[in-house]
Amino acid sequence: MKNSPSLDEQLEMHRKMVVVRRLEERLGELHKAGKTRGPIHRCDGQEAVGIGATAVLGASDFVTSTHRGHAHYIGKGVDIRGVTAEILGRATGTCGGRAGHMLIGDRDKGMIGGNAIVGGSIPAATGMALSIQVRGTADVAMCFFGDGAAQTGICHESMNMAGLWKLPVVFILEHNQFGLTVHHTVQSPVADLSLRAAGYAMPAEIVDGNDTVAMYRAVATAVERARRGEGPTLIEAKTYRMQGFSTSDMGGYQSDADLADWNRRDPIQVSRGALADSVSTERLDQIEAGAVAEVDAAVEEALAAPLPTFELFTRSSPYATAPEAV
Amino acid sequence: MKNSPSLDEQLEMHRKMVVVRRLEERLGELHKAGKTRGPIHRCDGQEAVGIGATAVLGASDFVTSTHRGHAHYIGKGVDIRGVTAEILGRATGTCGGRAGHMLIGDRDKGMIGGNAIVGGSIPAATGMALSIQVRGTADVAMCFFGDGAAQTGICHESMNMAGLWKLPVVFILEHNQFGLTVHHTVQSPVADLSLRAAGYAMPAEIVDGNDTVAMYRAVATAVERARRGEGPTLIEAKTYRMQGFSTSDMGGYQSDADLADWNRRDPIQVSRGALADSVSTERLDQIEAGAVAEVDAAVEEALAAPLPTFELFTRSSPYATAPEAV
Amino acid sequence: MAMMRYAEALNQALREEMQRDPSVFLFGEDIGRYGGVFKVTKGLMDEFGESRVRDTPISEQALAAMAVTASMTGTRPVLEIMYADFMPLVLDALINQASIYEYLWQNVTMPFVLRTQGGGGAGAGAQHSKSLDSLVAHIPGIKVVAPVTPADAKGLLKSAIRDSQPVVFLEHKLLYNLRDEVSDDPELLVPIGKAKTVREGTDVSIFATSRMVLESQKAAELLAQDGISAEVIDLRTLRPLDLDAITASIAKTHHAVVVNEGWRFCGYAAELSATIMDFAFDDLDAPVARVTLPDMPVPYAEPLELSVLPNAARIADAARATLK
Amino acid sequence: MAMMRYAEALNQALREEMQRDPSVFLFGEDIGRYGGVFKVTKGLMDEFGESRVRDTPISEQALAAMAVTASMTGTRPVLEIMYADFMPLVLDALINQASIYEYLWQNVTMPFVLRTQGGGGAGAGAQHSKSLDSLVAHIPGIKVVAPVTPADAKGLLKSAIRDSQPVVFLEHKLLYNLRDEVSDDPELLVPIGKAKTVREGTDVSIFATSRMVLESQKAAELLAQDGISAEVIDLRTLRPLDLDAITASIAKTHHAVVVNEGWRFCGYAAELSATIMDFAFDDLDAPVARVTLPDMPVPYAEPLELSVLPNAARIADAARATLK
Ligand SMILES: Cc1ncc(C[n+]2csc(CCOP(=O)(O)OP(=O)(O)O)c2C)c(N)n1
Ligand SMILES: Cc1ncc(C[n+]2csc(CCOP(=O)(O)OP(=O)(O)O)c2C)c(N)n1
Ligand SMILES: [Mg+2]
Ligand SMILES: [Mg+2]
Repeated sequence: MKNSPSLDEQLEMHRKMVVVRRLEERLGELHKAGKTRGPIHRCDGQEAVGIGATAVLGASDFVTSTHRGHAHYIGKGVDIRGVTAEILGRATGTCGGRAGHMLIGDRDKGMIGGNAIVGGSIPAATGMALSIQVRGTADVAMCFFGDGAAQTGICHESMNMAGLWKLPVVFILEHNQFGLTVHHTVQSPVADLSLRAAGYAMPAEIVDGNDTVAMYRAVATAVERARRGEGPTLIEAKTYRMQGFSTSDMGGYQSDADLADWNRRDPIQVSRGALADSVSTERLDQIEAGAVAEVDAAVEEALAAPLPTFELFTRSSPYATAPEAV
Repeated sequence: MKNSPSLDEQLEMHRKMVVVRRLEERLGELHKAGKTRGPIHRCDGQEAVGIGATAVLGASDFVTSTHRGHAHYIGKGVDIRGVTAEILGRATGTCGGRAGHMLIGDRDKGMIGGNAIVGGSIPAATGMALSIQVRGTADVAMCFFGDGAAQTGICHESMNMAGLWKLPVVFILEHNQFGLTVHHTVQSPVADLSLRAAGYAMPAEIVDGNDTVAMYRAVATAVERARRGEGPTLIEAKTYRMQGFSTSDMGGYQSDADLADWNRRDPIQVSRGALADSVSTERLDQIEAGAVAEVDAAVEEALAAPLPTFELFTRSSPYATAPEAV
Repeated sequence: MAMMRYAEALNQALREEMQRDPSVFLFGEDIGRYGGVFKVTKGLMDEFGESRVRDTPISEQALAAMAVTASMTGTRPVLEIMYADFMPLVLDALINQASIYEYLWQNVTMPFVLRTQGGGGAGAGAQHSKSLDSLVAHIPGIKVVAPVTPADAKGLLKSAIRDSQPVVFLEHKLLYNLRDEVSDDPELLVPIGKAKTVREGTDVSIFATSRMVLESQKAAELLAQDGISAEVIDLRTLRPLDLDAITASIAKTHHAVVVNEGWRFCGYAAELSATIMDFAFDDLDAPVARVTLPDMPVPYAEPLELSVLPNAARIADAARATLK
Repeated sequence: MAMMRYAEALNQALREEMQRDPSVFLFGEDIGRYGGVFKVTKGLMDEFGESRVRDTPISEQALAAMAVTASMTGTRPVLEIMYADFMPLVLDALINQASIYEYLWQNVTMPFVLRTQGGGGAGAGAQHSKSLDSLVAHIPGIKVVAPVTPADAKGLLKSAIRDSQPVVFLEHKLLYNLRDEVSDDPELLVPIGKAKTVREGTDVSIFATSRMVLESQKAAELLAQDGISAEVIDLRTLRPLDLDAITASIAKTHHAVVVNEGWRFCGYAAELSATIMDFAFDDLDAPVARVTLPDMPVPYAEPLELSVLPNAARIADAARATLK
């Protein structure tokens, strides 16, 4: 089938999903043990969206993310050790502990970056696509955003310009049914938000967001279109958030039936099923065990790493208010 | 035909269009004579949109307008003498000369009001519709906004909420082909902006914006729907701005062919044509002459009126920064 | 009188005002079914229904603009903006809309309240920890309050809801669990524009709002150990300012420290310093000391965040410096 | 050297920088075919094409956010926001985006310029006449400049475009037609962060930016008639401030007037007053006088608007009052 991932790519996506899942689970435990700081937004159940979409990209492509970015970070190649240490506020984190889990950025990997202003990832990628177009390279920019973020004004403004200027950007709407605790039916009168793409003369596709292979195929088509100068695409990935909004969410509004339903379509199980014909169970178990061990090592390393120490800016800092002030 | 205006209503719309046209022409002359202040946004050629749409409303309905609001003000019943004096910055103006032509508001007439932040009229009417829904009356709110304003984020946010909550609001998109000097094709990749209404589960209709009767019919249907609690409607009125963006516009970007084309469809001539079978030429001439005389009198009166004088606020003013400050 | 948390006091104020006046309604993200991420609106949707307590889409810009015009047309909306960091999204509604109509049109009133919460100390990072007080306090025609006690939270929120002008109501994420006595008299209002002396002193005046009042009180304890008598004034209202309370205290102490959790440059503390310059210069024996966040983003990791937030030690140091 | 209008000087700066550096591009409403509503970008689309000079939809919020990330990824965008009154729409991009990344990520730079114009005097009404300087000057990591002469306009705009940090470039609608000598040396830059003494004096220091420098110069003339020697300092840069220039002047005159066309409360003049309190209190013989717009919307009618705008007479009065 057109744009299908190679077996190696599929296995790598599988491995990365397990990395992310393990990270989320460990963060859940660490939170319960009082070892995390601030709210943490897990993406259990949604891994295939971020991992599948980023698998298509090259090193010089750009990705912008949200408050729920762990799969996007790992998908775009940010080091799991740096990510883990950053989430745990360590000096060894990707951003030295300054940013925290919602704002991880890694310029060298093209992941710039997490964004906890809902909707913020959308103009961010659109602006990068503008830069790509002005400079005339064949790169693309990709943003992830939620069904909640789709209701922000900046989403409309960005998509209109992307469609108008045929910018090389791929919009990945990660439709996990909720914006914070509020169900999508209470946020928008239309269930399939991708129908709005027509208003920007932009093609759109609804994709099973729990299937890395489906994500890969749809995104690959969109990326090719963008690289050819034919403009943006909106991919609406239907998925479900299996955990609370964040570690401080007291829950109570997700139905058991929905949870059970989506649990049956766990993206890691879907991926295992798809690989079953080509790869032995042992090989898959081995890959998964490797992923788990990698995360566990990253967690231990981060917990043992030093906390950052504060240094006040000097007058040469961009934050100085006066050239001579300290 | 359903929701057609009565002959009296049609004549009144005709009269009001002539009032607005005469006002615009006089303002053009006064500007050339150096007797106006700041940029003035004329709506020559677009009168049928504002006059036709507001003709449907009752006194307790609300209207919000733009920087180009003269037809909306007159349509909603604001006194031409107050409007003229306000535009000319007189103490006798609707707002005592404080507001100027872009920001005229008249609470008693339900015109609140002009808004020179592009897009600002849209949430303004939506908020009034929310108030109506919370209070449970059968009023409606109506906003006018341009094809340029349709690209603002706040338009998206407002329409989504209006569709979601089925608010009693009628959105009148006054598509005059330009946002300031920029043609609509350079602002949006879609020509018919009303196709976006589907993204808010909202009905939409494209209407000949140079025909008061067509406007009246479409808006009457929308207003009835809103009063029945069935939610918002988007009316896209196709029209054309026959003058520059404002009195300071140096022009040069509107094609002669387009101007000639739209001139043939001048809304006042369209209206005359529609009335020709039922009303004598003499009667129409008489109505028009009356309208012209009314405006001319308002202009003379305003020019003779005193300029406002400034009084600094006292501590009881809402603008005081300290209860005891002067 | 009853002991209750700051969040509960706010909840009680909302409930009482909604019971009293059917034109009061609430809207905001997650405030309905869930009861608000800080639980301030808990139970209110059940009591008052889905029309008067609305969960909204994530659309701060339009929501704020809608509050303005809903308030002009017969209702008293109370809008919750989840974090003060999102205030930039509502500033057009405040600066270009709410601020102008009372002057331009005069016969309109805009009785709406915009509640939000800001501040650091919870590890929420650079986009969820800011105090942007001066952005809103800069706007003519908008009142701004920031209570620190549960009783003031209740009394000021009730005053804000009954006020005919727009009021921005600033809460603090670290205050919601603070417990204290709160009156159950539904007519007990705390007036907007009146400061409160929370500790009397003679050597130096410390002016603060919101959580910084607590740090200032701790600073006064530290200073007392050194034999320095600090007066702590909880301004409660950022705009309009209680000038009399400020000048009277400085007339007594001749030294002033102004504390604000926001940035220093063009921040709210700058206005306090300039106001004191305007109205109490001759009484000053030393320059007013500003204690604020440094001009930088709020960092995430605990040691970094704690290093930048204004606290009792830094306030006490500043007070000592003015007395040198 | 050539005589040219302020708008032409800006145009020349843009043209030269675009010729020098292909990564510089312009976008904004009506800047292309029409050449900008104040004609600053006239002829540039013809010279540099539609990719590097873009007319945009009316979408300030996204445009500003796009400037931030375009600047992170290899280009130097110059965005025009038509009126400073619309700055609230871009504040999220500045406060929650541009302000934080240099600290959080460190290995990114954000070399973008946001040009806008503000101020009153043209009868443009409450939504098109504001100076909102303090809103942007409050933001860490953003430089803010506001030149008054054509030469400084050119030199500072070129510096801004070459800077690796975000720069907000504040113009004034009443300055565009001001004519003066401008250098045609394409390497002549005016440094950001350096004030300029435009008139030497010994009795009182007047600090201003943008059009208020002209009013301050006129005020100095009025004062000279009374035998008062006023020093006028054009700060040119609002952030980072040239502290040395401020303190040196006050050390000489012992009296200060700070002028800003924006609102008073929490306005830019408050920061100047507080800064002087911080760094020059002992040199002051009288409180710093603030001359600003009153805290109210800018009215439309000429006599009203002229009554509220700060002008030479009010500045001179304030200077005299400090010398009483
Ligand atoms: C502008 C803004 N408004 C509100 C919030 C608070 N908030 C954080 S995440 C969130 C829900 C976002 O929903 P969605 O976009 O669907 O992302 P999801 O959490 O489902 O991944 C909200 C309301 C915010 N961070 N930014
Ligand atoms: C937020 C904002 N951005 C830009 C402007 C400047 N401006 C005033 S009118 C206008 C064009 C509006 O176009 P449209 O909505 O189509 O209205 P029209 O002028 O055609 O009636 C622009 C860009 C503004 N007033 N407000
Ligand atoms: Mg979601
Ligand atoms: Mg238009």
